[in-house]
Amino acid sequence: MLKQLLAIVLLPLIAALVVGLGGKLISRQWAHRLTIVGVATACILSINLAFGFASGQISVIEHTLYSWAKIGQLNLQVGFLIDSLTITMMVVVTFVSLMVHIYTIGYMKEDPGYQRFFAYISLFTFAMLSLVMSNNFLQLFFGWEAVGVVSYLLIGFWYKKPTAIVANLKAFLVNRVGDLGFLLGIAGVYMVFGTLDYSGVFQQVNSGFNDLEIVISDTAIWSATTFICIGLFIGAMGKSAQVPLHVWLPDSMEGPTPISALIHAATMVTAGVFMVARMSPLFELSEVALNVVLVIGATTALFMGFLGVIQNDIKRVVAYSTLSQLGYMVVALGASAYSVAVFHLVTHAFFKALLFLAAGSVIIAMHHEQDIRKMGNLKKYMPITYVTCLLGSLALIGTPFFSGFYSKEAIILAIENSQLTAATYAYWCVLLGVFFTALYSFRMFFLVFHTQERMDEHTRAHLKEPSMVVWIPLVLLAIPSVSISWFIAPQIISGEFFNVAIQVAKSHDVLSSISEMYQQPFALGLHAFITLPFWLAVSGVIVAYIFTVARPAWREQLNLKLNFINQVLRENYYFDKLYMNYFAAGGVAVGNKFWKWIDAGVIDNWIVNGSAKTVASISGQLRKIQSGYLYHYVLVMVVGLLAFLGWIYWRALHGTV
Amino acid sequence: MSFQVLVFYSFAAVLIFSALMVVTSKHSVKAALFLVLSFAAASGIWMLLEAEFLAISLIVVYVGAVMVLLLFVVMMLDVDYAALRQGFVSKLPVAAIVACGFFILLYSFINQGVFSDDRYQAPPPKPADYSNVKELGRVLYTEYLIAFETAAVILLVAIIAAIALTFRGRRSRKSQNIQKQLSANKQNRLKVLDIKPVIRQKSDESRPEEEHSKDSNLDSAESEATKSEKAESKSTGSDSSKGKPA
Amino acid sequence: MIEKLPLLSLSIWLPVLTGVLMLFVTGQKHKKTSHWIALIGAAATFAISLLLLSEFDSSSYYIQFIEDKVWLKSLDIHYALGIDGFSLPLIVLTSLMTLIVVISSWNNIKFRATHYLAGFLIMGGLMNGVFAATDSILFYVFWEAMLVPMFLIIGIWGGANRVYASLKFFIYTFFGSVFLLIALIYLAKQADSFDIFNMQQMVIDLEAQKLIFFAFLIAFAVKIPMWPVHTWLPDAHVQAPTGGSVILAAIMLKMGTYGFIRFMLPIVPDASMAYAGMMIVLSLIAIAYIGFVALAQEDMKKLVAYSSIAHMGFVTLGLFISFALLKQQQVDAAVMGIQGALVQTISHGFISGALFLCIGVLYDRMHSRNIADYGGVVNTMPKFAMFFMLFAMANAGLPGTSGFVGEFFVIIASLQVSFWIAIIAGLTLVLAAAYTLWMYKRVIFGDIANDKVASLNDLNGRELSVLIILALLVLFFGLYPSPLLEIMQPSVEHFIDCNLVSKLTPEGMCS
Amino acid sequence: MIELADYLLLSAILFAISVAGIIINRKNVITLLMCIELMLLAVNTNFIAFSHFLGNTTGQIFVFFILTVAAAEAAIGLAIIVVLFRNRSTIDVEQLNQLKG
Repeated sequence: MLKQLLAIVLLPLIAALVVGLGGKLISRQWAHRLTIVGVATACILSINLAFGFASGQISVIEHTLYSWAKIGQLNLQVGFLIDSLTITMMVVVTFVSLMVHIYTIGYMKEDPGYQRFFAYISLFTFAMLSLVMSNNFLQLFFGWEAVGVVSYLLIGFWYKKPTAIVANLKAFLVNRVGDLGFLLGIAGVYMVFGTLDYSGVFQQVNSGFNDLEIVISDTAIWSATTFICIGLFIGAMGKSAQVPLHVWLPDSMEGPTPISALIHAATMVTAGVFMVARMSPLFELSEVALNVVLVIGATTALFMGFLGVIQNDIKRVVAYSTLSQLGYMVVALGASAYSVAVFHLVTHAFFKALLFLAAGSVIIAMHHEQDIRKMGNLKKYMPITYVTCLLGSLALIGTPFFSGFYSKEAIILAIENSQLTAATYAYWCVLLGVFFTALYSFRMFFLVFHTQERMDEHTRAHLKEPSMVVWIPLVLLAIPSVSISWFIAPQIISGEFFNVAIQVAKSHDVLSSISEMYQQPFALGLHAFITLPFWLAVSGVIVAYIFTVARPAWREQLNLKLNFINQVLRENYYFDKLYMNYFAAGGVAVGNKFWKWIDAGVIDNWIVNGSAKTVASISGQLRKIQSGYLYHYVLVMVVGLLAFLGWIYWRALHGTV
Repeated sequence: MSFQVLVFYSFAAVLIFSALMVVTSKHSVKAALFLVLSFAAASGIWMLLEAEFLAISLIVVYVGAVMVLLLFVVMMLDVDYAALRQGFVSKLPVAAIVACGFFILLYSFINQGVFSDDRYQAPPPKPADYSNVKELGRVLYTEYLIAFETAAVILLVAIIAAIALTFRGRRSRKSQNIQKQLSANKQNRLKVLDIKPVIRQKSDESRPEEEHSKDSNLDSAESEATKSEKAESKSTGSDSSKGKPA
Repeated sequence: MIEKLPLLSLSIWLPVLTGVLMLFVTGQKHKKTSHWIALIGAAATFAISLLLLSEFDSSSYYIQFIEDKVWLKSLDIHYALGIDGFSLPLIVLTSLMTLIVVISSWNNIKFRATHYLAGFLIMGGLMNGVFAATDSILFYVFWEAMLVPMFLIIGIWGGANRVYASLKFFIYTFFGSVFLLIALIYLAKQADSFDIFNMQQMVIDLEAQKLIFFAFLIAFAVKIPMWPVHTWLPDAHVQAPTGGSVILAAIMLKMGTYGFIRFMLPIVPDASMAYAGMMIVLSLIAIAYIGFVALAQEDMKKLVAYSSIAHMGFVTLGLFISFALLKQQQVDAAVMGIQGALVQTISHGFISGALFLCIGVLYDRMHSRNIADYGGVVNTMPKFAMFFMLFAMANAGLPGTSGFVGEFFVIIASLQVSFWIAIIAGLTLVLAAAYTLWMYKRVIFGDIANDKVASLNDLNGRELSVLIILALLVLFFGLYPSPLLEIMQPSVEHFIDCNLVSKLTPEGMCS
Repeated sequence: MIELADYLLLSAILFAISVAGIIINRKNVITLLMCIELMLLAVNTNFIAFSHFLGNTTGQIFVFFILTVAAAEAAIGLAIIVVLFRNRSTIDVEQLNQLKG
């Protein structure tokens, strides 16, 4: 078993190292052969393991590899914890990664950095696997940062593109802000539980422990568990791009499309969701933290959905859709429906990867043109992409019987049942979000595949379905996008599948009432036709249809009417401006002032060189005494002698000698 | 008033007078001669104090050697001594004040009675066969032997130093005169000749030729000048024929 | 056989003598010879340090490899050497970095290369002496002597403003050392011995402790350097030649830490406890304030120099946070703080050394340290870009690199004391990433900025080998810091049990 | 009889005169040298007077050495003056201020 696990983790790493360090020794063919073999093996082994879990043969595997460091009682180890949650992630990660590997062969065909790209995505797979398979916080943090680094490298893959290298820096830094919270959360875990192993922590959670108090200020004294949860969640906000740390995700679209699918849709950005689900025992302890999670998630879900409506870059539409869907997952976490969050994570991974890859396919066909205003009527040229993209979009908006429907419905139902303070707000957000999801998805869909052709002649002449390596992953992803829920929904919602990995407090149990419904997925699908979310989605599609296909002119008019809102949305609620102009530029300016005024000005100029200058000026004055004239010296000497004698005499007179 | 008192006061008077003359006389030769006088008077007083050997050596060493040397120097140097007396009058008050200050201070010390007669009785006169030289020699060659030898070495050093300082070497010696080298400047190395152009009446044919010749003149002068400068600065080694203006 | 050799003396005097020998082998004709002598000398020293490492008994806190000869009988000053878990890693680090510097400056120095290398060998030996000396005067002699080669290296082979920088470096550090000497003499009079370990086991009243504390502080804080006595470092780094910067950052700064651990904390623990708050605040200023300052730098070396100051802030924070933790009876966390500080010390040696080497690689080719002169270097130097990325990430404290370990421990330990200390220390996560990666972006990424960049050559074999060694070390200690921690663990525990106890009364002291 | 104080007074007068001489003859190096000789003379007189009244020859020994050193000093001083004059064509102290700080 250990060998299997090691193989899953290390094969992608080895492939990445060989391809990455091999340089020109590894040909293009061997680059993708090696990495694909590595990832495919990992994928097959993961699926094999997953069957073990599904059949109930295996429940938990915990294995320690080596001791990273040992300080006093604290033993920091590197090891694996494999349970149903982990294996779900492993399957998703390796499967999507495999698809992306295959797809990349076609997408990056002409890129000079072909080998490097394969090395990176293989390395990413390793990092992501080590994140999800970790059995302790330290390794989790390692994976957490490692995926961040690979993401950084991949966003800046085209390093000659100025926007790309700004975007990757931004992504890394914003993630680092989240990681700061994450690290403090880990420090809190150590403080309260004295260990960083999951098992040790959860054991204490179950058997009782001393909650400490953390003094933020005189008036704000937090319970340590709340502190830990919020700290960890800030980390999740960074990685899963929740408001207000979401700004990096849209910009990350500067990277090649395959990694947008792999990292910025299916896997890395869901690490936050995974992590919170993993920490469910801790989060259950803190109602405050859950409320925070709920509010952040709901806000992200709705407001990022708004932004999706006005984007014109095909990838950005999908990116904002991802943000919004991540918001949905986080809402589910906040409502203590962790398994639902993971459920949505899984379905989302498939259909969003599908959408991204479809978008990539369109981009290849359009010769790297990403503006949807310059597309139109592509269904004529690219039937496979058209169909798969339609399936993905339908899954995304929650059309009954599609995989996305079951997960999204579960989220809405869960939040409806939630008793938390912020639940009402969250409920309305996610409900409205459904409408906007449908609106932006189909706005893009119609603009790209329907309506009249707006591309130039040259592009039109070359429009065709890309090669097989590109569309096979689309098809392979379309299958789970449609159907995965039919197989896994009942087990997940009933809590059977995750019963070991996820713990929910009795009072927060929002799923038991709906698990009944989920036992018959087909009936649930039929039932959906009379529910509000369905009709909201339908109205979204209709509105999209009116504004894009039926009456395109209305769009212009509406834009004019809602100029202000439009402006705010185009500026991403001014987040970017705030961060760039105040935090980034402000930081540099503050640094500059510190340097010029305090370091160079006060310390160096006044104190250091100042003392030297003072000595120099004093001696400059003193040296004027040194006239060089003999008789001056003589006079001084004589007068001095006189004074000295006088002093002795005076002392003698006063009898002190 | 015994004979000794008379001798003392007369010698003292001479001493003070000659000392004053040393200080105030206009000419250094005069001052030196009065210095000789004051040494002689002092030697008399030392005799009174029964320091015969020192009194004699004062005469021999100072009057005989040092003062002669001094006179030599004073006379050898062609100095305008009058010019050196500038500020004589203006400094007089300062000098008087300082001198009076010293005197008053020392006087009040001495007049404390510490050195009065009842404390320091004058010793009885030494017998006639007493030899001050023997006495001194005994101490000098036993207790102060090392100091004495050192003094001898100091004198030797002084002799050598004086010679070394003043000796200019043989005339025929070719030595490097560093000071001359350092004080050399551009002007005395390089003479820029201001060659005036020959101005003739304007004539169209001759003009260009004229200009040309002028230019070449200047050019050659300049290039020669730089050449010579280079040659000079390269120091003596380089052959001089190149450097000289043709 | 090996046990009988005076290994410590060898590790000190072998490089010194080699260096002195090289001073006689001069001239262009012998350039090759002298280079080889330097390489052999440095390699032999490194081998000796490895021998020390293998012979060292890491399960005990005792001073090992003791050598003790009377040096100045009338003053009872000994030539006494010995190492424990604190000094051993530093000696190995010193020997390694000296070797690396010798390799890396193989061809770069044109002017009196022999003397340059000799300077490094002599300095390496003297620095080993600093870490090995157990007699305080011997320590002081090495401490001061080592300034001289560095002063010369900066002053002779430095950049345009080298004289100013070398003087500033010398006067700054020398100013501090004078106070050290006074304190040592006072302590020696009290303890009636110049032996450091006797000084550590001595009752001193609080007033005296405070005075000694400040004397030590001035001496060691300048070396570390702590804010606000740090301004010599950027100047020295900017002007120093590559090798000088490497040694300066990798080893010389560590001597400040070592001084804290060897002298200040154990000898005057009560004063240290009393001023722990102040020291923590200074460390936090170093971390946050200097982080911002680094952000504004336009000169690569200056940027890395400032980042060194910020990273050394973690060392002092880790050391002094342990006092606050001991007050709260959290011994484990205190151990963690000190271990974090020590790991940071070692790892910063690798990382900053490597960064300066990287900048040196660029400087050799472009003769500029200005960030603005670069851009798109990755296009012409992809291998270099890879290594530079690794070290930049390590500098930003990426988990999996050694830069992370120390910071992680220190931040975790500091949260036990106060939320605010932890969050300000944690700011480095953002700031270090910001300044390092922003520099990386401007230098490495982008399209080729100018013709000079276009004509760059990628790393040659020599540079590659040096960077590979450092990269492996950075990764090794990031992925598996346990060996390093194990060497130091007994010493740290002994340190907390015996050295940090109150020295106001004789009770509680270990004999 | 002549007391010790008388001798001392005499040398005090001599000393004061020579001090005054140094101050007023501030430009002429040769006169300065002569004033110094006078000063030494005053001091020597003191020594000898004490030696006489205390009955101890040590004072005379001192004078002996002082004389030796003074002779050496005079020789070298004069040599310096000669060299000085040779180089600067003057012995005016006012122009000898090269050591001005």
